Amino acid sequence: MKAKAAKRVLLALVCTALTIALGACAGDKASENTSRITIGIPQDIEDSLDPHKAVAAGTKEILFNLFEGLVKPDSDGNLVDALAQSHTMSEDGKVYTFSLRSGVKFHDGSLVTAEDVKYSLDRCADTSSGASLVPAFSAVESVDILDESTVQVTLKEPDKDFLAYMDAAIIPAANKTPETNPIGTGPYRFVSRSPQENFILEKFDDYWGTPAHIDRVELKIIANADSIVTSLNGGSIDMFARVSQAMTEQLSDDFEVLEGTMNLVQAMYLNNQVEPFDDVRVRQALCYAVDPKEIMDIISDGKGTQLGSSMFPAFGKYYLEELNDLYPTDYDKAKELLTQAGYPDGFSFTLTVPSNYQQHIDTAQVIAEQLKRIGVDAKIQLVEWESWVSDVYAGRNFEATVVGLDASSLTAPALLDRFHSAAGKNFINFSSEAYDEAYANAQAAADDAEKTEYYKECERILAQEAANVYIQDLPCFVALNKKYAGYEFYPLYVQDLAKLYLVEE
Amino acid sequence: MKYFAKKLAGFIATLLAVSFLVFLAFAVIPGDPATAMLGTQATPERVEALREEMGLSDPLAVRYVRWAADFVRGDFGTSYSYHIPVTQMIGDKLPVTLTLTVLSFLLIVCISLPLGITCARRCGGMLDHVIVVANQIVMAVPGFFSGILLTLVFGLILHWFTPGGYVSYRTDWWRFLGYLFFPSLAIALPKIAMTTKLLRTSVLAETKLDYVRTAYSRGNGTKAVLYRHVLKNALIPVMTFLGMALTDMVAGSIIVEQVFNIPGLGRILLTSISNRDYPVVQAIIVCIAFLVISINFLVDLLYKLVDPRITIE
Amino acid sequence: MLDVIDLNLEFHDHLVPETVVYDFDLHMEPGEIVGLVGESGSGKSMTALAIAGLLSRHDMQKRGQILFEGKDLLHCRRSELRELQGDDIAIIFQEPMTSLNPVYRVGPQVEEALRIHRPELSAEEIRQRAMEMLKEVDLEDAQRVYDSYPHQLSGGMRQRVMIAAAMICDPKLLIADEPTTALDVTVQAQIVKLLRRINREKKTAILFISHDLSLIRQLCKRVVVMQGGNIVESGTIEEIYEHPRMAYTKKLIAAIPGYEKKYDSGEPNLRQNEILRVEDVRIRFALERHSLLEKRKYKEVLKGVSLTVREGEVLGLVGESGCGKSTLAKVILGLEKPDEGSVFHQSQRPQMVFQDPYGSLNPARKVGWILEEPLRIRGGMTGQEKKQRVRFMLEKVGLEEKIAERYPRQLSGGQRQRVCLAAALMLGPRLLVADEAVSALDVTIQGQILELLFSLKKEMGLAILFISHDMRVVYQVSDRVLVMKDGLIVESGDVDDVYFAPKHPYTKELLAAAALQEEKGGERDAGTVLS
Amino acid sequence: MMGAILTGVMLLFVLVGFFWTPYDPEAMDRSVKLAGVSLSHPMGCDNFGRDILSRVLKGSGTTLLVAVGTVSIGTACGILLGAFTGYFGGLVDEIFMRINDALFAFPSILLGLVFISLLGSGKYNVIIALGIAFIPSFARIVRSEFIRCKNMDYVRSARLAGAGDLRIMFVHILPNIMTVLSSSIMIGFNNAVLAEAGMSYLGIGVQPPDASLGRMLSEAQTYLFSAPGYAIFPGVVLILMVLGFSLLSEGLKE
Repeated sequence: MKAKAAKRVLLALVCTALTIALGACAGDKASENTSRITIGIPQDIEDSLDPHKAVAAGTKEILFNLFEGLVKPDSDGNLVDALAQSHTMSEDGKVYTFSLRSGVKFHDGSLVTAEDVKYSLDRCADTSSGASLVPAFSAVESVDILDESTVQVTLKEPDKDFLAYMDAAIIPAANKTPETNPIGTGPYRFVSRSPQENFILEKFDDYWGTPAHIDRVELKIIANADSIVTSLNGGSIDMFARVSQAMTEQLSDDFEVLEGTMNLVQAMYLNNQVEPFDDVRVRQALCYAVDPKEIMDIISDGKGTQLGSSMFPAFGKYYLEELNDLYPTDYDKAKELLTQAGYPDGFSFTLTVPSNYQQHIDTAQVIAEQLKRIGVDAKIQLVEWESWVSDVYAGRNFEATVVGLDASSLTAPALLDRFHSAAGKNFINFSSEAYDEAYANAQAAADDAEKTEYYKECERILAQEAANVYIQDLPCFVALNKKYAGYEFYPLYVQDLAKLYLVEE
Repeated sequence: MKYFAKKLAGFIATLLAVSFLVFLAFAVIPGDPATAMLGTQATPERVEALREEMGLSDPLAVRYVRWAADFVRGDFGTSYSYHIPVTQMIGDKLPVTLTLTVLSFLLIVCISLPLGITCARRCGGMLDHVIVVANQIVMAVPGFFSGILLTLVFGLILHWFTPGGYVSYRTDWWRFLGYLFFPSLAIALPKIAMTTKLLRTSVLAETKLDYVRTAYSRGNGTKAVLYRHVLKNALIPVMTFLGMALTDMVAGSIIVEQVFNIPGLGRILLTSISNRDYPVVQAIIVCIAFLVISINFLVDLLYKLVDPRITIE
Repeated sequence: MLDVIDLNLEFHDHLVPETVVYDFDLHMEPGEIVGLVGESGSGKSMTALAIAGLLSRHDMQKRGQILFEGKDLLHCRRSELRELQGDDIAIIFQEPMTSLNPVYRVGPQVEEALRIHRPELSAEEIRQRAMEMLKEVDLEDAQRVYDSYPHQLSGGMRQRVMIAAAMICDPKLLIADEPTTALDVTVQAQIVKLLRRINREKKTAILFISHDLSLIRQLCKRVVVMQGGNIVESGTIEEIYEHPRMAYTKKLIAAIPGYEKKYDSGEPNLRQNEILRVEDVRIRFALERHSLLEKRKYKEVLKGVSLTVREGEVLGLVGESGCGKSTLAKVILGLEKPDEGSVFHQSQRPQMVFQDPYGSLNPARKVGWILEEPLRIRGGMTGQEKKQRVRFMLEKVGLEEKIAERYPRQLSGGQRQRVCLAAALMLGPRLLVADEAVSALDVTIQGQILELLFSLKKEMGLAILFISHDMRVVYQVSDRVLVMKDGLIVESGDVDDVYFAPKHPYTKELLAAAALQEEKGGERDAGTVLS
Repeated sequence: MMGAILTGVMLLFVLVGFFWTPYDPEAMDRSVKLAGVSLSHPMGCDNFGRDILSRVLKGSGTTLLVAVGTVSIGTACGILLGAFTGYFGGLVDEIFMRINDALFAFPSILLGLVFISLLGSGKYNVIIALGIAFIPSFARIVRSEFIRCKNMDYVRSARLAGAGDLRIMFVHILPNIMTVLSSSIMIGFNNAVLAEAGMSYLGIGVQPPDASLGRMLSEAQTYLFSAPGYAIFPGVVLILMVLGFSLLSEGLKE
């Protein structure tokens, strides 16, 4: 009798397990009238949601849809008026005046006032926690409200490019918890988020500009790169930005693959203070040995744009195509340079790579292969992102690393300022008077053409000095379900969700 | 009562040991929350300012005591990266990992018990050989590999479930359980094989003992002897194994969560480790340790219930 | 009632089929008690299991017929056999410890046969019958026994439970396979008395299987003697006992330890100086607690024991299991620290021989290595000398040299005990403690080992502390004897004084139980002692 | 028996891997990127155009090395810890058991990460990390065996013959627990192989470009559709290796 009961219990348990499994196959999402899209993102927004404090590119990319500054970049990279109706810059580039657009609302319904604008800009310049919250704002002298709808910003020294920084987010002074409850003026409103799971946005109906098309956007975190393809094909996500070339080959045909550039300068950054990379001939030898074309063929079937210096094509006027051919692949020359530098039979060094970027790991492996041909042994060492940031980037104790650096704003300094010998972020310890001088001239130059020329001069020096082994601006593939369209690439690390729309069959 | 007191003391000692180990671990791992939060904007002064603000620059011992004091009061602190109280985060994610573990435990019990017994009953028969060989193979399959295979076969070919289509339990309970079915199967598979093998050998061992002969002498049929007399004895060694398997599964689910893209405690643990989000990691590990130890304690108690010969030492 | 005709049992599990029982015939009338005697390995248990229908193993070939009330049990369908099992035919086994299911309470196990064969009875009636049965087998506190678990009962009580479980359906035939071998002498006597009462009151026929002829004599009318699977001789108990015809039967009878001193222990005058002195030793152990709430209780195992052993003397220590004699042995040898009292050794390195020879030899090591171990520890001998000493010792205990290469599990019980002896005597100790050294062996082998022990004793001038629960063996062996009960020595003195003029009532009870079949009082039994 | 053959084949497979591989496991050849099974590449090629067969040969070597290293550390320390706590008991036992529980409850992933970041990544540090994570389970098994054996009669007769505690522990008791230990070593072996694969899967185990079966499996998941072979072959080799050892441990037990 007891045995019979035990068997019955077991059977019951098995049935429940089966019904659960069948439950799983129940139909797809209930289709109400609201249009919705699920977008996969590789990392959760582990940064603070406060636009002024957000640091990670992944966060800023999304916050672009929630917040707007006085001006705003468009898909071609020029600055367009946003909260400001119009703006004027003083002759010497020291004073910027903005006249505010009227009737613009925050997500909580309150109207945007001059006080909010002043509060936001002062907040960026606030130096209470060491340096200014947004580094560029350290140049701000004062922010004054001229009248109800005009605000004036005065700089310490003239800087014609300062307008680029005016895309800093304007937030309501009343919002006491910007960290967890983001309120801005963007086309989408923040709804909710659950750590490591999703981040939900909703269309902001009284948006001042052209409203967004899709009502509800769910950003689903796919932490494991390997399950991106399975999730796309499985139908649990409709879009994923920056898929690798290999993944694009495996997508089912109800996906369209859009191609753009990642807007990153991927290079093998060399620590110019560490032996043997302190010798320019060794660095040049490496440039001769590394063949960016072969890297692009193996990793992304030839896609991607080759770079010769720290600039990518999206910054049109500054980009120098000819620097790409400065170091044609030539193993004998490379060996000759090495022997001159005192390394006849090559040397070995550690190539540190952050473990969460598969493209950089793949590139490093190809580079290691290529360097073997000139007797140089590159030992790859994967480190966790945090260790990379604190050891390599902040601590500067590394020999070489493969990583991609993006531009935080649409200005040339965003990519070149770092190599200035006194720059705080000069983690490769590059120092050349010629470069410092050219950079200073560029900063001081009044008219634009002269400024561009000096910046180009900087790029040439970087290339000749072989500060780093420049490789490519990685191709950026976006997988988008054919039900949707309207994705636009930006020169900045930005995802403009407002432009997406449902293709009505 | 002394027994309980001793067990409790042991309990707390282990928890403290574990939490201190975590603190030690973080003191050793390079990189700290301040640089993590500042990312590429980290300039030395800003890092210093932030460290000061978060109280990270005080010595390890002070930080540990402060943490322990808060912990006892139930305040696990706020997460550095999410800025939401850790208790809420864990509260939100714990049910996911718990359901995953319980579901796989259920799978193990439902599948391996009947399998083990039929295997032992038809010992030496065709079915027995097939199951034994299958067991050996399944035991050798690593959790994540079976995960990949299950996703491939059931997800993409048979479309029994949408891979990556995790549905939170708040939105739809059934679909949540439905989705977790295959990941728990991936976790449970090697354990099912192990349990079946263990049960089969222990049932065979028990049938050789004298009390089984006495049971037959009283007129019991084979089925009655097997289920009424032998099963309870044979379950004892299986229970210790299940206890160990359960603790193993709690840790094992971390990998499967990765394969099936499930936002459970494992995923939060991994990302928080790489973000150097001390309070979250601290709380999760102590939580897992608590879970593991209480499971062991439960298995001990259950052990005493089933086998009266065990005395309370 | 029962007719076994030409029963042949053959084993088929290893290559060559091995016949275990040859042409076994037996006839039993209802209510009759028949004894089946033989040494271990004579096939008596196999026959019993065959009759009880428990030899269902597929590797056993059964020929012949077992007719029970006309029905042939060997060739009937399993369901028919199952109806009889537990109802008309019942069986009890030798090891009460393992014959009960350890994880269930005693009550339900006693009721089980009733639940199977009397479905019409209600649970309450079944419980009632079980309680009555437990009282009938002289278990006073039936309720407590009903609710307790098997491991909480003593050996004797467990065997009574087995009998109750067997008798619950009032069977016509009860097979008792060595029911008393594992029990103490006094308990053995009570079980035999119980079986006789059951036969008388319930007219149950009993097939009593044992290797102890003296026990068979107390209970059975007819007896069948078996050796190596065949019946050597059968007849009424008087015929077999008074004038046995076959040599093997004679040998069995002679092996019953009677009251004649078999082993003289050398010159008495040598024994002046003391070799061991034990003064007022007390020790207590923490009792296991069964429920969480019980306060921890302690059990006094030794309550102030003093004794002395003189050189070359054989001191007997007799007492039932649980009286603390093994603990005393461990205390004497320093393996347990007494709470109070002290132990003084004049000789160094006293040695001990244990009861279970298999446990006392390291299973993972060869015999040669085990014997060399004491020499290796003492050191000062080359490899060759050690080998030589081992060969010498093996030969002294009557084993060939090649035994050194074997593992303990490859030796018989007798051989293993000889190796233990050799190991103990390696370092030439002056004192040897033998704790139940021979009780696990067959009667005939017991004789050989004792023979060997005493020849070595004389040769090496050993003093022996001989511990056993078997009164007769102690009598044959010791010069002086101590009787122990519940941690106290109740009587001591010269062996003849204690055995034939016992003062303490407990000694009398022990003697009475051991010498059940003797005539009045304790005078020497003249019994036919041959050779 | 089957186990012995299978393990033999696997060991041969690994040994070959140490010395000779059809291609240089790290040599990249664009032309055969993600090529399917072919005569020249019996197991096809991976996304870098590297021959999978040679990488599997090398990889199984690394995985085996890591597993053997881990198990030997785990067993050695496990025996020492288990022997002393089991044999002596008392306060020492209590403390060690507490530490043991703590280590047991500690997710091995974090332990791995601590050591990896402490000593840097690479095969040898993974061995140390996993080795330490395996000590508690071995210690627990050895301890229970020692408790079982310490009050057997042969231990008493050894003590009577004058053997000291250490001699009794390691000369008398240890050989007796070898059978139980050997089967748990085999099981430990399987778990070590699986744990290494798990660690590499999470990216904190063996570093590229050298291959371990776990790392290959994790990289292969992205190419599941276009080159399923890339995931299946290492997986099958992994399973065969683990299967061989578990069958071997079965055989040993009899």
